[in-house]
Amino acid sequence: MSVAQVATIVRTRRRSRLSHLGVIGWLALAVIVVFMFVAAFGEALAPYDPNAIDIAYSNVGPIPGHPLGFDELGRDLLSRLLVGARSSFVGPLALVALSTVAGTTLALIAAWRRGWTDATLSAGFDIAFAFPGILLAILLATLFGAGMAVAVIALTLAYTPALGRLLRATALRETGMEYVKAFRVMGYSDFRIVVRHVLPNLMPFIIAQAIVMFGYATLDLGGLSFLGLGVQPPTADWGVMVAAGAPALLQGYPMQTLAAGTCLVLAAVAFGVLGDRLARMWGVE
Amino acid sequence: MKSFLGRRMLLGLVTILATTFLVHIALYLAPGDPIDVLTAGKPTTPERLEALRAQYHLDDPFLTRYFSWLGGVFQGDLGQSVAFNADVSLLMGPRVPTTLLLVGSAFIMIMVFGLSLGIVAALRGGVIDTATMATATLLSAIPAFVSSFVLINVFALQLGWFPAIGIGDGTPIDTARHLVLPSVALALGAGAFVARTTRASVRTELGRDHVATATVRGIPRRLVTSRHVLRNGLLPILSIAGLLLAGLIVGTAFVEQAFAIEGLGKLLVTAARQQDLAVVQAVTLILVVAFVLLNILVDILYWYLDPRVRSEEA
Amino acid sequence: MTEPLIVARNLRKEYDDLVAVDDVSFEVAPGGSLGIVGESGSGKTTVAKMLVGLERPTAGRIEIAGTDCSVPARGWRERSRRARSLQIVFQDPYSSLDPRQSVGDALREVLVVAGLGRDRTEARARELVDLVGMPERVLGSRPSALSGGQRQRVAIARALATEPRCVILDESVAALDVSIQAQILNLLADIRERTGVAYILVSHDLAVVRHVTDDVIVMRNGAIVERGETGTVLDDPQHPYTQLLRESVPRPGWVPSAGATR
Amino acid sequence: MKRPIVLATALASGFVLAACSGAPAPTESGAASDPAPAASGSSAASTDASAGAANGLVVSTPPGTGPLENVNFNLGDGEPLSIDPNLTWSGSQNFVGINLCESLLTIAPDGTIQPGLATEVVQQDDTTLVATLRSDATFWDGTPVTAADAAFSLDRARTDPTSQYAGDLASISSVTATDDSTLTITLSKPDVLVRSNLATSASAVVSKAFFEANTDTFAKPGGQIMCSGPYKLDSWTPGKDIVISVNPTWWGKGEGKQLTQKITYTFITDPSAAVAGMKSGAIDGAFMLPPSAIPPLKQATNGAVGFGLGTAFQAWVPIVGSGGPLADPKLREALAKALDYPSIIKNDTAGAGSPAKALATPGSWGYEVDTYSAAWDQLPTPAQDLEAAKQLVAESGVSNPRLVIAAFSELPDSVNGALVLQSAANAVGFDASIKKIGFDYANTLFSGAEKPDIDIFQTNYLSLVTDPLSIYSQVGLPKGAANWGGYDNPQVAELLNQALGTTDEAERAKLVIEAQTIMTQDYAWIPTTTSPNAFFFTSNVTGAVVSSPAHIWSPWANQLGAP
Amino acid sequence: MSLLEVEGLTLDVPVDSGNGRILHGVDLTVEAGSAMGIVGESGSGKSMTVRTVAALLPPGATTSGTVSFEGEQVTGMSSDRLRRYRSSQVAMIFQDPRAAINPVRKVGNFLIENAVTNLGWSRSRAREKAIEVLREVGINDPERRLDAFPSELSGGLLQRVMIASTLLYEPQLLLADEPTTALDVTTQSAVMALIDRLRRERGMAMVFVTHDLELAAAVCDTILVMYAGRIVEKVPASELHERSRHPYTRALLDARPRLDGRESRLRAIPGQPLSGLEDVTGCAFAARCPFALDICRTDDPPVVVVDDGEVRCHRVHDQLWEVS
Repeated sequence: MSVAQVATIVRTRRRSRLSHLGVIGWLALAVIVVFMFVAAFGEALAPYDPNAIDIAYSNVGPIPGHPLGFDELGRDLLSRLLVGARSSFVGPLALVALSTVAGTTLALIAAWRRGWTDATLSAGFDIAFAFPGILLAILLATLFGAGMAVAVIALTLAYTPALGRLLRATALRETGMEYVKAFRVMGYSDFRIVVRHVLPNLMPFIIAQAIVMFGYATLDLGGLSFLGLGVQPPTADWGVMVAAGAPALLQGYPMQTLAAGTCLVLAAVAFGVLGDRLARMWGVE
Repeated sequence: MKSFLGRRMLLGLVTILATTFLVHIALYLAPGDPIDVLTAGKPTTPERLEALRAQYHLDDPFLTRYFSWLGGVFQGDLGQSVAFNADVSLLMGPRVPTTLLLVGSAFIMIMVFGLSLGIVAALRGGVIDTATMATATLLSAIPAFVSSFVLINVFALQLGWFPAIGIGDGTPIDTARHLVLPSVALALGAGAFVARTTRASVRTELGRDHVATATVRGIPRRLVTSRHVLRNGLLPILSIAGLLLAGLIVGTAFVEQAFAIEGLGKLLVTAARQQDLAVVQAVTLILVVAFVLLNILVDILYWYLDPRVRSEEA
Repeated sequence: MTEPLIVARNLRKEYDDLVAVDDVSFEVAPGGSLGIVGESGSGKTTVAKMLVGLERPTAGRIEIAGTDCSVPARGWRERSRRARSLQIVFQDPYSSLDPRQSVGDALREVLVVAGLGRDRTEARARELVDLVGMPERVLGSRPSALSGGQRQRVAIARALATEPRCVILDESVAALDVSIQAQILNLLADIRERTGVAYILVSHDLAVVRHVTDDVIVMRNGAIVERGETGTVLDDPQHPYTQLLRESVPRPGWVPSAGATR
Repeated sequence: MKRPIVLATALASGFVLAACSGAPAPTESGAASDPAPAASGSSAASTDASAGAANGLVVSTPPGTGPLENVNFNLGDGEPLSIDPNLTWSGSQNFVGINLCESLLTIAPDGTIQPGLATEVVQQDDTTLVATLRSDATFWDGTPVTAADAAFSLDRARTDPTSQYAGDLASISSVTATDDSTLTITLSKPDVLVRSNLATSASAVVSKAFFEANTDTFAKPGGQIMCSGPYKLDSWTPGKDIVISVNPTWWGKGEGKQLTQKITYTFITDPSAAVAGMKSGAIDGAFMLPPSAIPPLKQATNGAVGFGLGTAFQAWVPIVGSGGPLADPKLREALAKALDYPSIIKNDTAGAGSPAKALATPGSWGYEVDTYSAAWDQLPTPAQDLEAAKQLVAESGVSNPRLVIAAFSELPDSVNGALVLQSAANAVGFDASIKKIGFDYANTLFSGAEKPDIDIFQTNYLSLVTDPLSIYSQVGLPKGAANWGGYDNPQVAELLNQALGTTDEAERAKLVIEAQTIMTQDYAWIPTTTSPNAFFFTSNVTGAVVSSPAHIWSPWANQLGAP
Repeated sequence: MSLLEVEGLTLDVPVDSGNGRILHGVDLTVEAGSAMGIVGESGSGKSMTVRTVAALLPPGATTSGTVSFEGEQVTGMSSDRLRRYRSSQVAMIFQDPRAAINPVRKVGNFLIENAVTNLGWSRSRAREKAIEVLREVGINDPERRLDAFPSELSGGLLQRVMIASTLLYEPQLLLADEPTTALDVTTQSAVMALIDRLRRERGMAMVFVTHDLELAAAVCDTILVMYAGRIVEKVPASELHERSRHPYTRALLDARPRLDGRESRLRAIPGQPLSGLEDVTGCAFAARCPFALDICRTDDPPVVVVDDGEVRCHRVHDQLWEVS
């Protein structure tokens, strides 16, 4: 029994219980839950109308009643941050969901049929990788008009090959397992084997990757909004606020950029940490 | 080796053609007319519009425009830029070396810091491991456009250690000084990703049996680490180099904008916004060719370094 | 002589430049027990895979319970029909069961796919678990909670669920400890006795082959070098390779010999 | 040990919140408390350049004394498409070409028209102008500047389909070089503006021989040009910079002129990058600073921000001719009364602007300054009066009238401006919405075309020449070059056409003022603020002409040098 | 003083609920030139015992008791002394040669690395010696093999390369952890013959770990049978079949199917092999032992010396089965 085998026996005992997220893991989960709550009830929580303009209060700092002060059009920053959470979450959520579903399907097809299907799909992944994602976002924006939906679709086309390539390797290993051969001999249909058996076994890996991807999605969508291709003013969105706050930052009033920037960073960190912990917990490297 | 290289080259060529064709379709479908950019802001007469459309052959049918563009590429003529009213090759001239320098220095920074952080975290473990990984996660979470602001304002304006914008007057030292901050901004995200992947890969290698046998054969720890653990552990990092480059190219758009560097990323964004087909095609062509070449290089290196690949291929 | 259950005629399998199986023919009578002995690279597993349709023979005929199975089944309906005549139990207990599925669900699923009405699957599942000598509470547990031996018992129960006429045991006990191996061998003997199922045991372990099988074929580099009643072949091997095989098995008073190096 | 990451994030956010200051809250009276010039309407804006000085506006920075090796000058709205005088029209494109090519006449910093390559341009009669050229002017390659070159250039400017000035020179019927140094221009109908237009790049003289020899690369990026100005073109590296250097054989060289050996133009469009460049000294100077760049540059220690007197202004253009709601002048007035002018001045011009009572702002009074100044004083200063605005909307008979505001989706300032108008309009009873448009819509917007789907859009425009008649004829006349809203008032058209034909300045001023009064009451356009040319120069560079339109029609860098 | 003495060796490994004990007081002595076989099923701790002798412990493991080589405490050795111990006095071969040899470097590197780094040989001398030992372990065309990669060689050949690497520097003790389990029976026989010959020619002591009792008996002088982290019987190889006393050893011998005859049913041992991690009172085998009495389930059985073996069973002297 080699050292490695002892280690696996020891580790398998430790794997299952959720309590093994660790303090950091729980903290990350807490941050995510708070953000989700704000994303869901942003409007209700916001003390003022996030779009009410009063340019007399342009870039005014925190005053009683307005803990975070105002943005360049005199709109209450705290309300915009709260309402902005939604688009800063719905976007990445849709992006991760779409690209995970597409990536998983392609990976499973490639892993199941192997042979030339696998080769063409992999070549397809290469081509999609070579295509600069940002160019796609801009072209789609000019095609259908900039907006969150267009940005999400553009990034989905960029994220799917990344996830597809990642999942393909794991899917190949799973479809090679002997229980798949046994099921074929038992007369199960390809669909049943892949959907009812191979996919559930891939779920821990898929979920862990999706969560890590969520962090990157928040940043990339924020980036596109920064370039004016994602969420369109006047809707509140953290990526847009970081961009909109830049002029004020130059004038020495960094509140909007840094507040929205901190939220973006906090969300990305929380998802990154949770993704790592779950992956480690499920013994996925 | 020949057939392996041949296959990779063929795939590379297909990738280049497919990508440029996709760009062509996308731009062709985009509504609006590049001509508006030329005449922006000043009332124009119909004749003037006509003359301009002819000059930039905006009325040729779809396929002929693609193949004439492709034909041109082979003779070094990348066509006319509508937005800049100049030869595209003239526009690309100064920008290609700038972006290559920027992406190159960022790539080196990513590899140097990413790898060393990852290795130290994997070998040391414990506090250092958690600390490095925590900072890596934090750094990778900061978007390029935010880190650019912070770097300029702190290191260039307040501390004055580095120049704030541009790439200097071309002399090596001056260019280097100018490239430090933008490279750091570009390298942050990817560097953290490399650190995390290196750590995972080196740790799995540490657990392998052949490391135990090397120890039991009395090979000193230092040599076991360098010859067996690191050499095998760092191979997979090579394979994600392709992925990294794609990410860097996107990143340059933000960094070049923030540091006022005239590079391909910035040019791509402005050109795409103004539907300046010739420029978008040219930039995409260069990016895709660079991407394909790097992938082939990585495959050759992998072939050379990892015999297992060789036996599978044969 | 009754109609043979399984007939293999001049089976051949080529991979680009390697001939894995070269002109292999044999028969298995209903309720019979055939051993296929050979070392790694002898082609014994490839033969087994061709019988259950996991590999496509380059040439040759396969007949199972009267139907021609020379070519792997097209759709899953055809595969499901063949499942009622031939099943297989693999070697590695850790990878032959779906880790996320409980023992009960695994058995119930096979029964449903095999066409059993939903109402009778529960009872049949309990019968199967009992048949392989395990307590009913194991129906609720997942493979990760079971030992190697218990998992092989589940694999056998699953194979029997379709009430096959013959089960291929592809090195099914090779990965088990000695004491567990003995329990499974006894279990297999009981099952054969009670259900009259035929066995094809693919193994490199001569002692296990001697214990389980009536007849045996010895394979080397894809071809059959010797065949016959297991006892006679092992007591008085004619072919030098079989002799070498027999001679290499450690037993009281045995001394390792250099023999042919490979 | 397990919590380094939490610590780092907490630290970061803590620092963020602590360091956050904001602009001081506005005092209850709503007056901008920033050091904006006291913009109360009553103070009489005195007539001459010093008027500008009263509220911090200058015409030029103190003239340079010492020589300078090189000045880095940034073009805020990016690399010019060309430096061909015919193609350069607005903004930064001119700041390059104007130092290279000279026109027949030129505009002095104080806005008056002075001789250029032509010693004099005489209005012989209503339809003929005669220009006598200097004899000592030569092109950079040493060849003499002849009337033939001038005629060729003027003809090219008015006939070439891609030329921007075809419209302005439309009333010229023929140009002939009677001899080497005299040029006769005959007009198809009397048009006093033609003479002032000769002071713009419309009459820039290029070498005929050189043009014919290099037609396809002429003035293109990477190409060359042949003019006679104080500076010549050294190099143009597309996407990097344009370098011009002193023309040693310039006819006008002399003491205190051409002190800067070389000027390098860079094209940094990102405001924060430009600010960083200026603060770090990588950029020595820039014109037309975006509003957001002004406050940080005010804190710069290595240079100073200033504001140039000028004719530029910001205004809302109502669409009156397409049957939309704003055809009713009452609704246009209601909109004008809904706007919070002091805040607009504070935010859009960083406090340097002043209320624009009419389109022809003080900077555009090139003649009869007293008459125009007196008329300016009679005009009411635009101010917010929400009650009156609501009353006007009620009287219009339409309950919450539609108001579609067009804004360029690519330009954040354009969208913000629309948002401000939307909130003001809704407050007084309009049903205001924003329609985002791309650059492709620009052509229809800035043309006389019908625009049924939108009601109003914002523009930054200026009088091209220091003659109020110019802006009013462009906006007031049905076929006017800037009549984008379809404004049509026969009485105004009659007055303007008559003014175009009157050479006597006093008489013309009277007619123009009459037209100005009607157009202002009509709210043909709704001006919001003057937008002076905000500029920045580091402390080691001075002597630039900053007043508009002089800084786009005269070699502004001629006296650039060390202080 | 014998070559290798292990006394009261215990080994604890971190488990989620604190520490689990894998070895519960193992004692063994190996004389120079003699061969000790350690036999047992999964979880018996046989492999951990031999690894502890080579000081190759799993991460976070703690040991007590002594392991001494020629009288010197191995567990206390400094890293330099440990390196000399491993590179010149003790050699170890493993079950899966393909995993034990670095797949990315040439076979040549694997062979000469130790000699060049630790023994200070020049590369050319080490290469010559490598070719010599490859030939000695029966590998033809050794020059070509040196430049080959592990992925190009079969399992049997790789195991021979492993053995060759131990012969380069004449160790006094060879530790073999199930070296032939992954091999075919014919290759196993050849490899075991090779090990046996080389060991005797060089007077090398050996500790041979396997799950195959017959194989151990064929190549070792004495046999140790382990169960649940404890040694339950020590018996001379020659007397294994006739005179082994412990019920577990007996049961293991009977559980294997015979090669020269066919019984209808095997005498299988009920239940599953216990691992050291499960804490148990009294005799660990009691739950599965057909002869177990109450005392077996409560008291730890003493070590009883009998003939020239040792048995750890309460009923050693009862006549449990007729002994020929």
